[in-house]
Amino acid sequence: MTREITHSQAVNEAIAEEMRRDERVILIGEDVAEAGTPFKVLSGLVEEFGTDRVIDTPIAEPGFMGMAIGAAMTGMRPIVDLMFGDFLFLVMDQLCNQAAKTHYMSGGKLKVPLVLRTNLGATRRSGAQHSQSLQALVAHIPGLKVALPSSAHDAKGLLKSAIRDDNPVVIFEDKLSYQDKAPVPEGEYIVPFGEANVVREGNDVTLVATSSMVQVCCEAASLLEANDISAEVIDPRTLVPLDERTIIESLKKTSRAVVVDEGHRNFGVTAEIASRISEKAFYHLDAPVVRMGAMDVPVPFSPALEDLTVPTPQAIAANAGRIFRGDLLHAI
Amino acid sequence: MTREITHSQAVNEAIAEEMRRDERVILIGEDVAEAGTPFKVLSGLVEEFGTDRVIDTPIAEPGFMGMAIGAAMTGMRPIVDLMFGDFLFLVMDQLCNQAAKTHYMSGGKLKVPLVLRTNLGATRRSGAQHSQSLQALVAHIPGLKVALPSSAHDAKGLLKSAIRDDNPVVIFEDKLSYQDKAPVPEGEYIVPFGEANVVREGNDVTLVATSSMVQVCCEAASLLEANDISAEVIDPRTLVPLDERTIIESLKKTSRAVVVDEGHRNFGVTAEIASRISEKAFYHLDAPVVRMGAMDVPVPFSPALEDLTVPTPQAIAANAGRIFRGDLLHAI
Amino acid sequence: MNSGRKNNAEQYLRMYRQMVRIRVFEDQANQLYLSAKMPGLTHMYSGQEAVAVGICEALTNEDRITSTHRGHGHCVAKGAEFKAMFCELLGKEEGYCRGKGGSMHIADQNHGNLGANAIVGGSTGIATGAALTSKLLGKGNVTVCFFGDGATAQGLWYEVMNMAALWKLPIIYACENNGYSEYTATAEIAAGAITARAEAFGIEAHRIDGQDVLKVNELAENLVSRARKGEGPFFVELETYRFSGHHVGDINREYYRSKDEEANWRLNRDPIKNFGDWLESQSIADADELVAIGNEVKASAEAAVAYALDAKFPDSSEVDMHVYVGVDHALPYIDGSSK
Amino acid sequence: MNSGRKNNAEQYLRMYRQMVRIRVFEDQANQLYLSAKMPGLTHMYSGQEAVAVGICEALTNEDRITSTHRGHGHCVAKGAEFKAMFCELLGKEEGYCRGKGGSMHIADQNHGNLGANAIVGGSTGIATGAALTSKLLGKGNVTVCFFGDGATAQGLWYEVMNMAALWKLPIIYACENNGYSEYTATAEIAAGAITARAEAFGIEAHRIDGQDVLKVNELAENLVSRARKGEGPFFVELETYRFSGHHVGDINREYYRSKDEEANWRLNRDPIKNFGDWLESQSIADADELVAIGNEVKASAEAAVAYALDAKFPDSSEVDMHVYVGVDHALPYIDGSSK
Ligand SMILES: Cc1ncc(C[n+]2csc(CCOP(=O)(O)OP(=O)(O)O)c2C)c(N)n1
Ligand SMILES: Cc1ncc(C[n+]2csc(CCOP(=O)(O)OP(=O)(O)O)c2C)c(N)n1
Ligand SMILES: [Mg+2]
Ligand SMILES: [Mg+2]
Repeated sequence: MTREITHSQAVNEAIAEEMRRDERVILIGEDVAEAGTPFKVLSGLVEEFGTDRVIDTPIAEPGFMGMAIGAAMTGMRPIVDLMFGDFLFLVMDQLCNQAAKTHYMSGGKLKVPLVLRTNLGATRRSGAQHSQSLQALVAHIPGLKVALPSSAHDAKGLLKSAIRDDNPVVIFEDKLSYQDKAPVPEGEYIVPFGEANVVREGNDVTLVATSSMVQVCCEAASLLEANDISAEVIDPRTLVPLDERTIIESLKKTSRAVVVDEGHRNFGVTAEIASRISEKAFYHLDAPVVRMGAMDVPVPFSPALEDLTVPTPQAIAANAGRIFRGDLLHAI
Repeated sequence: MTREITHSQAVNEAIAEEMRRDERVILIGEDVAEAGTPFKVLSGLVEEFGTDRVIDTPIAEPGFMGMAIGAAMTGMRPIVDLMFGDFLFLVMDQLCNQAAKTHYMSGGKLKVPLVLRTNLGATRRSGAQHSQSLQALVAHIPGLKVALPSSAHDAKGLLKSAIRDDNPVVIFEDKLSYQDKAPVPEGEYIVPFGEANVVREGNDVTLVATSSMVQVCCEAASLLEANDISAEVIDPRTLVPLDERTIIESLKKTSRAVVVDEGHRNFGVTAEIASRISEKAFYHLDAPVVRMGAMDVPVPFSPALEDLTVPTPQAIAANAGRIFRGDLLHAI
Repeated sequence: MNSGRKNNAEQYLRMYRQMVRIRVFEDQANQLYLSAKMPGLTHMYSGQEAVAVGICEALTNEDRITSTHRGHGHCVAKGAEFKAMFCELLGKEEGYCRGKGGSMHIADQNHGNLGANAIVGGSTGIATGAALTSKLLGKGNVTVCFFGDGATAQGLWYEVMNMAALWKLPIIYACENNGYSEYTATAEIAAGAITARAEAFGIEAHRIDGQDVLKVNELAENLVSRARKGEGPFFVELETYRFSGHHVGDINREYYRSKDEEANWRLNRDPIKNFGDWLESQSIADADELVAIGNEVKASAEAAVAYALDAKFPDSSEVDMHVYVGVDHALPYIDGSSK
Repeated sequence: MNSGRKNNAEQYLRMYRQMVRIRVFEDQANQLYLSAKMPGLTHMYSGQEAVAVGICEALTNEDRITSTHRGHGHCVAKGAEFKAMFCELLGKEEGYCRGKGGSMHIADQNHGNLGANAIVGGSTGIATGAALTSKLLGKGNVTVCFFGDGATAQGLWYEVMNMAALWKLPIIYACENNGYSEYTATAEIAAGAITARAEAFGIEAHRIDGQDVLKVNELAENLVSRARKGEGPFFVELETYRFSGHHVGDINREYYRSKDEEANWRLNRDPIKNFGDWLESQSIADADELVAIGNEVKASAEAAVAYALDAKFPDSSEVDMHVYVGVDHALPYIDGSSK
């Protein structure tokens, strides 16, 4: 049976279910207990699991990140709550020099089963240090897995996979959509890593979109449909591993792609996906792959400026339309 | 007049000249004074400029990075010495949340003229935490400029540009080549940012290479030449800004590219460059752009493994040869 | 904001007015939030006014401060104007940061405010670096680094305290202990005495009532003048309280602190009310004069709000300006098509 | 390595032997470097043996340690074998980490050594997290976090000390103050007393002679047993000295420390020589027996070196193994072509 719940509830359910299932799972972060985080995503968990397993920390991101690694190496399965994705910069050393490399450096003897839950997304008028989408940075580091759920369904299913994974996993939630409702099955399920979701089928152009941009691309697809252009929307769901195959298969059909991610465009996620498409679907492409990301500027506070920095359905549709028509012109 | 000096001497000269020229320039980092850093790159500077301007710090990378930002905001022009590029992870918050964004967040009123000098490169048998090439991470952050000198000449000229720049600049030196000698003019010169260097001209294939990979690509070009394939080697020299135009112009001539950087391949520097080529030179390309980077594994200690993780002239030549021939096959 | 003699009615009244200006500013900001006219959230300084004013009164324009996410108080106390502040909070072009910073990044370069910071504890390095500049240039200015009790958990502070102590930098670390970081009481997140953490590095540390503007100012004058002479660094823990929630949206907060506790602070330890009472008891001002100050400040705040609401947003062309010094527009620059 | 009674010749001789094993291991490692048979550099522990041995002797196999770039001593003291250690230093498949870690990342999971670390101060979080596990699982084991004087400058340590103190975690922070971090004397990089930094968080702190293995062991036994009962955390500063350079390549070092200073430590404060003398004076062993221990250890080290030199390198197919648990080869996995 399927009911509608919010992304926030989906995350909460995933954690509660996994904590019931496996008592080694613990939660650690700032204001995760009574306050249930500023986004109220974790409300109720401390009441069920107690302060031994839902652990409020001081404001010391590197510290509790490091501790989670040590706890993970010795038998626990910590879920680290990082209040804003922008604070990733504070934990990079522990995450990338320690957690990501421990299994390899120990020749496979030590492991670090932990989940770093954080978020992404601008347009909340939160300024340059609370609005970044930093998934490209962690995706670059071997040893980390990276998941980007775009719906309540995937928020739950990917998080459950992450918690059961024996490796360090970074999962980015879209903070703008915590309150959005969507259908989520009642029963137990997981979403495996490395399986892209074809969110919408189409024939003329492929829109590859992550996280917050999936919904935006679906809206772009509707705009395109009104113009008789049929867009396929693909959500890779995990960046590491990346389900390249599903993307390339789509390209064989559509021959055109727009890749959209809310991180900065320059040296960002779209570069990886676009260059894989350009390489692996080279002989199928009828137009250059278009990349769209957050504008390459620190996120401005002013609403008049901030809204300009994030891809919109209109802009995506315009780019898709352009390469579609451009191709026609070229083919004639 | 041109003489031969080492990369190390070139860096030392650049700093000494700029410190003489502008007394606001200071050096700050671990063991930069009497010891002149473990790589001995800074030997002699404290003797000339004194401990007020060549400042030995405790082992506190985030701390002295933050202090350099504050000093830069208030009138100094600090050069921060980060002993290993791998320690970038420790200073990411100060570098990316503070230094990179201050000018923008203040609406142009504050500025942070600082240089972060660090290094890259594996195969020194230094293990996974002393061998990374992390330029992709900082190139992703708007507000930072990123330079990657590949020769003693550029090590000096780019560093001088960096010191005179009013923005935060991260400059990566290739630690493997500190002792290599190369011609460097006696007189004053700078190498401006955003101007790629066509290291070697050729017609059949373009090798775009950064830092440590420039020399490796030149060797690949020689191997190719022996097989009657004429390779052009282009060194962008700065990632931000990126001299896209020179690269695209080359592609218009050669129609084929291999992009090589010593950072990890996945979500790395080569993705950005390859996807720009694939987009902007789309109608000129005769083969998919090939990307080569450090293997997507933590850098192993064992020489038997470590050497497998870095692109070699042979592997680059093989890839170039493959797309060259592949293209011929395709064209027939 | 000069450091003239203290026993001086003019200075007392200026301090009183500055505290009132902060309180009134925050009330207006809260109204803007409640009426959905302000983008985003903001963290109010009300209740802590004696800290910012008592300290900044001891500083000159050439002295510098760094501020926090709860930064309006520091900004006002260091000399900022209402209009440019409200414009910033509303994202307008005439804001201190052209609307690009917002409440959490407000800075006021001309008065030595190096900026608020949205990374808790993130400015301790910047402040210490500013003090390094002062030492190197030898001009005798001092930097005050404001931060909350919660920020004492961040490792960066210990790193820079060590260097400040080693190099005797002219900096004062001012920890506003308002009893909470977000929704958590300080006792739950801070082991030991906070002053001991500074003392461990050989830094002279003080703990005082942050609600008494005269005591705060007296200590500040003393430490600032000693820091100018190279006797720093110093640490001060100021016991204070935020009258409102963590941010304007934090309304139901009984789960982490009681209404009684709040009422008690508001009633008995309001720094403005208490200082006003003292001014009256010393016959420095009478009740009417104080009311007049309040009204006048309120009128000017309302005018500034009205102005800011009408002011224009930055032009869309600004979006990629000010990313790099010396580069008009970042986007073409990054792509290498302009220099 | 069990914590049996101390007044016990057997234990004394075991401690003596363990110290000798460390010294001999390092001499061999140095030889391998000098004869260009070892890849890279290594940091020798010689001179500090009493610290690792005195402390690890108080621990069981279930207790854990974290180690540093100067980690061979901790590794040997916690129970590691020569063969697998030399294999690791030489990058061989039979090394503790299959040659993938090397000297700076040597770990020995079976004896509770969670690994050396090449980020100075980088393991303080890991160690404290291991102690959190102990507390949550209630099994009474203890973690010792080894680090140098230089590492006290890293902010991370303060963050985790705060949490260890708040939550009463069973951890002992063991700071080996050998007077230098790289080429800089501790006094130049550490303001105040290091013990005060732990005390600031309410952590009981000790400072002792790190060259006296019995004193070190006595204190360790005491603190470990108290930590098991939930009386931790604790901090110990151990005054010690590295007899050699910062790493094997640091030969000319008179610019940062004098030959006299080195000679004085070697002559008067060699922990092995002094403990040997004491063993003789107490008639626990005579000179011949001690020499025999030395010879025996040396022979076994030489055999291990010979073995390691002959051992095979990991197969090239290993290069992308062990990146992810449960994934045979990382490269196809990352590209999505395998799961
Ligand atoms: C590095 C970082 N972690 C967490 C936060 C979220 N946050 C914002 S304010 C705050 C509490 C700060 O407490 P304190 O320093 O006491 O200042 P106060 O709010 O009481 O003025 C937290 C946790 C942040 N902005 N930065
Ligand atoms: C974060 C970091 N910064 C700098 C270094 C370079 N480095 C390696 S060892 C060392 C000195 C460490 O001193 P200490 O902690 O006293 O240990 P010791 O070498 O004396 O045993 C430094 C600076 C490093 N490995 N990691
Ligand atoms: Mg507080
Ligand atoms: Mg030391």
